[in-house]
Amino acid sequence: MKRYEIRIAGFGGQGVVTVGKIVGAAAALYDKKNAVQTQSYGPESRGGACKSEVVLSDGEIHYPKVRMADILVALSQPALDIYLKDLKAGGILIIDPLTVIKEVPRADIKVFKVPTAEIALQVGNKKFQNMVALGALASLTGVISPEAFEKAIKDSVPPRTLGQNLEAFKKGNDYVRG
Amino acid sequence: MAKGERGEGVEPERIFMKHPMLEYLKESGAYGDRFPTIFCPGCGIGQALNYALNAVDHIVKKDKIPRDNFCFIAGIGCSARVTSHYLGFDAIWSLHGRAPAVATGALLARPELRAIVVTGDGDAAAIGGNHFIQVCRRNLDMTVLCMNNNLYGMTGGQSSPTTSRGVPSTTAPYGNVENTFDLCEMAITAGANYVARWTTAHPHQCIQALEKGIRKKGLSFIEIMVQCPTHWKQEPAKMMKKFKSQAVRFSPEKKSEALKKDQFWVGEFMDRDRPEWLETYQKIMDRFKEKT
Amino acid sequence: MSEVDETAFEPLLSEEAQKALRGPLPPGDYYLFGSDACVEGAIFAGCRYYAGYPITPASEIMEKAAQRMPQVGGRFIQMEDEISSACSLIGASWAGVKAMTATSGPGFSLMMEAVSFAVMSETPFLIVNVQRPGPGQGYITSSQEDVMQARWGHHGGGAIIALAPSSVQEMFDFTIQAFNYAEEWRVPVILLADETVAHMREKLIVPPWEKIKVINRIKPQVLGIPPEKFLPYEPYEGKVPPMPAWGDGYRVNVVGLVHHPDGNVTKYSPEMHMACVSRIYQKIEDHADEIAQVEGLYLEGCKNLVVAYGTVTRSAFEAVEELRENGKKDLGFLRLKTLWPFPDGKVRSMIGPLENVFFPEMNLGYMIHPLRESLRDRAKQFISIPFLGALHSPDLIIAKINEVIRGK
Amino acid sequence: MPKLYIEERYCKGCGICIEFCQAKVLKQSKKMNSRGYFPPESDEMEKCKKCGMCSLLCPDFAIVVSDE
Repeated sequence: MKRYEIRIAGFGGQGVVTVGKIVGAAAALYDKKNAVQTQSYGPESRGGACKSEVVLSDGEIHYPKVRMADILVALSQPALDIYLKDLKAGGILIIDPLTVIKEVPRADIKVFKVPTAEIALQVGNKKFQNMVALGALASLTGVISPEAFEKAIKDSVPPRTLGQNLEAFKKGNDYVRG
Repeated sequence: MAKGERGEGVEPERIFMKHPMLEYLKESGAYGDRFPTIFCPGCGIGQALNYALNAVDHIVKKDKIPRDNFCFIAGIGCSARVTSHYLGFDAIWSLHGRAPAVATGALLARPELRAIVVTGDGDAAAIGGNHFIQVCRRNLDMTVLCMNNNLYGMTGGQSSPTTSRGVPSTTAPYGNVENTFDLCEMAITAGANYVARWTTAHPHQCIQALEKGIRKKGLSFIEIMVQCPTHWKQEPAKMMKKFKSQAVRFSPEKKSEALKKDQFWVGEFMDRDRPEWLETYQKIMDRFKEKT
Repeated sequence: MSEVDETAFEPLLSEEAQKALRGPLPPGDYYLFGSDACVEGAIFAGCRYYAGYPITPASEIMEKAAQRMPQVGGRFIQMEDEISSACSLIGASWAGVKAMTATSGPGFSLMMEAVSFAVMSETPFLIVNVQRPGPGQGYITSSQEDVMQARWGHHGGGAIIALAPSSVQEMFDFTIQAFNYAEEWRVPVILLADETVAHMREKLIVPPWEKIKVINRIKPQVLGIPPEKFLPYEPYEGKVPPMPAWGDGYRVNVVGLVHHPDGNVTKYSPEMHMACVSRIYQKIEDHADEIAQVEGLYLEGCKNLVVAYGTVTRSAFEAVEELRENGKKDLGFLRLKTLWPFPDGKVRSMIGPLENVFFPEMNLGYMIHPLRESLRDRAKQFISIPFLGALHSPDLIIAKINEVIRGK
Repeated sequence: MPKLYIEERYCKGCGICIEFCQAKVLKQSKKMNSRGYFPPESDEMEKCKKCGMCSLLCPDFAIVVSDE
C-alpha cells in the first residue's frame, strides 16, 4: 500500500477527531503500518467545523495531510460541500442522510448513506454516532483488520462505555455490508 | 588589603568594628566596591533592608535554618535595587513586577528555599498587581516585603497606585486624580496568611513582623512605609516622625473607626492558616511515590 | 461553585495508571500525539517544572504536563498569564531545575520580556511556541510566522537558539535537544513547533535510554570552584559560566543589568558594557556552525534547491520526490533543523552554484532573508513560496517550481 | 564606656541616627567626609544607653556602638 488517505469531517462534538485517532492507532499499533493523523477545527469547542485526516502507508509518510482522499466521511452538509472535490475518482463517500441533505453532485464515486445518528440512538446515545461512522469506514476501506480496530477502540474509550462503543461500531459495520 | 571572607575579592580595610548586618552584605567584589549603596541619603529602603536582615539573622540563629536557604527576589525600582549586588545571599534582581512569579518558580523547583520577595508600591500594585494578587491567592510559602514610598523613586518621582489623591507629582503636576490602593487589604482579600504594615519608624515591630512572616507557612505580606526624602523633598528624620504621628495602631475592635486625613493603620491585620500551595501539591506528588 | 464530571479523569486515577507512569517513557514503539511527545521528551531530558497559561493550540502540552509532572516528581503550575509563566522559569532554573513552558503567538509576545532577561542573565529554559497565525489573534491553525520574533523579539542584543520540529518523533527528540542546548550554552531555547505537528498523531520510537544524550549544566562545585573564588559571569574555558543553584551556598546575585564577571553593576563603563553583551552574543553566534543542524539531500551537482524547515519540510520533501521522479533530477533539498543561530557557514559549505532557490514557508517569506544573505553569491534567484493558515500542499510547491523552471 | 564607630565612606549624613538617638549623644560633625556628607559624631559617649537604635535605623549600615 503506497498511500491511503482518509478524511473525516463534520461538526465539532460529533467525535470526528476520535474516529481519526482510532483509525490511526489501529493501523500504527496493531497493523504495523505507518499512520499519520492530523486534525483541524475552528475556535468553537462544540458545533464548529471540524475535520480529522489519516494517511496510511507501508512506507514513510512525508506530507501528513490528505492530497486526494480515498475515502471521505462527511457528517455535515458544509463538510461535504468543502471536501467533495478532493475525493478521488472511484473513491468512497460516507454521509449521514440526516445532516447531509442535498444531492451528492458527483457520479464518479461510491456513495454510502449511513444514518449514523439514528443507529447511535438505537445503541443508547447519539454520541456513539462517530463509532457507527467508524464501523462503516472500517468495513468499506478494508485496509485495516477488524481486530486492530477493536483493540484501538478499547484503548481510546472509557471502560464503562466500551460495550456500547463496540456495539455501535458493529452496527455501522453491518449496515454498509448488509 | 585583606581578602574578604566571601570576598570574591577584597573587603575594605577596617580598624574598627563593623555594622553587624554587613555580615550579610557584599561590600566589594573582584571588580571593585559595591558599597556605599545607591540609595539617596536617608532613604527608607536601606532601613527596611536593615530590618529584613535583622529578621533573617534571628531566624538563622534561632531556628537553625541555613543562611544559604534564603533567597531574595526582587523586581525593578528603588526597592528592587537591594538585590542588585549588595546581598550576601542568593538573589535576583529580576523584572518589573514579576518577582512573585520568579519566586513561584524558585519555590516549586526547590521548596526548601526561603524566598523573600522585595518589592515596592509601583512594582507590586501597578505593573505586578496581578502577580501579587495571584501569589496571595495561591498562598505560596514566601514572604513579600513591600517598601511603600507612595511614588516611583528610581524613575523620578512619578505617581504610583498608592500616591494620595490630590498630591502632585511629576506625572500628576495638577494633583493625583486617582484613588489609592491599600495593598494590605488586597493581600487579605486575595488570601494571604499573614498581613502586617509598619513604617521605618517602627524598627522592632518591622523585625518582629518579618520574623513572624518568614516563619509563617503560606504567604506573608509585610508592608513597610518608607520615606523618600528626595522626591517628597523632606528631611528623612522629619518624615519618619510624621509616619509615627500618622500611624494608628490597628486592632479588630477599632476596625470600624474612621481615620482622619493622612492617618493610616499599622499593625498585624491578618494571621491565619489557610492551606498552602506546596503542601497541597505535595499530597498529589505523594500519590505517585513508590509505596515501600 | 463549578462542578466537574470527575469520571472524566478516572483513567488518570486508576491504580494501573499510577503504577505505569512514574518515570520517563520506557523504550519502545508508541503512537503518540505531538504535544504529548514534547512533554515526554522534556521529562526524559530532566525537566521537572512546568508553568503555563492555556492558549490554543498549545494547551494540550500544558494539559499533558499537568498530568505527568507530579508523576515524575516534578511540579506543574497554571500561572496567571504568559508573562509570569516565563518569569517563573527564571526562578525555577536558578533553583536548579530544568524548566519549560509552552504557548502560542499572543502568549509568545508576552514572554519576550522574560526571554530578554534570560539572555542577559544566561538562564537556561525552554519555551515551546506552537505557532498559530497572526498578527493579532490571527487564527488558530498552523503557522511559521514567529520565526523572526523568536530571534529578534526580545529587546536588546544577545542571542537565543531555536529549533523547528516536523514530526512527532522530532517533538520528542528536539525537545531533549532543546534542553541540551539550553543547559550547554546557558541560554533560553525556543522550540518553534506549529499547530500541525503539535496536533499530529504518529509513531514515536523511544530508543534504549542509554542511547539518548542528556546534557546538564556545569556546576561550579563539580569543577571544584569554591564559593569565595566563584565569579558568576566568568566563562569557564571560554564557553559559558558554571551555574550553581540557589541554596548551594554560592550566593549568586542574578542581574539583568550589564555587569562585570563578578556581578558588579555599578562600576559601569562602555568597555564593560561591550564585553558583557558581546560575550553573550558571541557564545552563540560564534558557535553557530557547531550548534546549528542542517540536513541536505540530492545536493551533489544540484541546480535548483528547495529549502524548508518545520512541518513544511514534509510538504516540500514530498514535492521534491515527486518532481525528481518526474524527471527534474537537478532538484536538491535542504532542511534547517535549527533556525537560530542561522548556520551561515554550514549552509555555504554544502551548496554550490545554483540557478534557483525555492523556499516554502508558512509565512510571507521570513527565513529567506538570512538564507539569501548566506547564499548571496551562490544562486541567481531566490523564490519565496508563501502560504498562510495551513500547511502547503505539495501540489502548491510543485506548481510554483514548474512555473519558474518551465518559464525559462 | 561605649565606643562609637562610624564607617565614614558609607555614611550619607542623613541625620536619622542623630534625630532618633534616645540618649541624645549624637551630633553632626563639622567635618565633611570624602563624599561631601557630614557624618555624626559624639563627645559624650559616656551617656550612651547602648540601645542600638542608631545601628538599627541606619539606612547605610554605617554606624555601630560597642563596649570597650
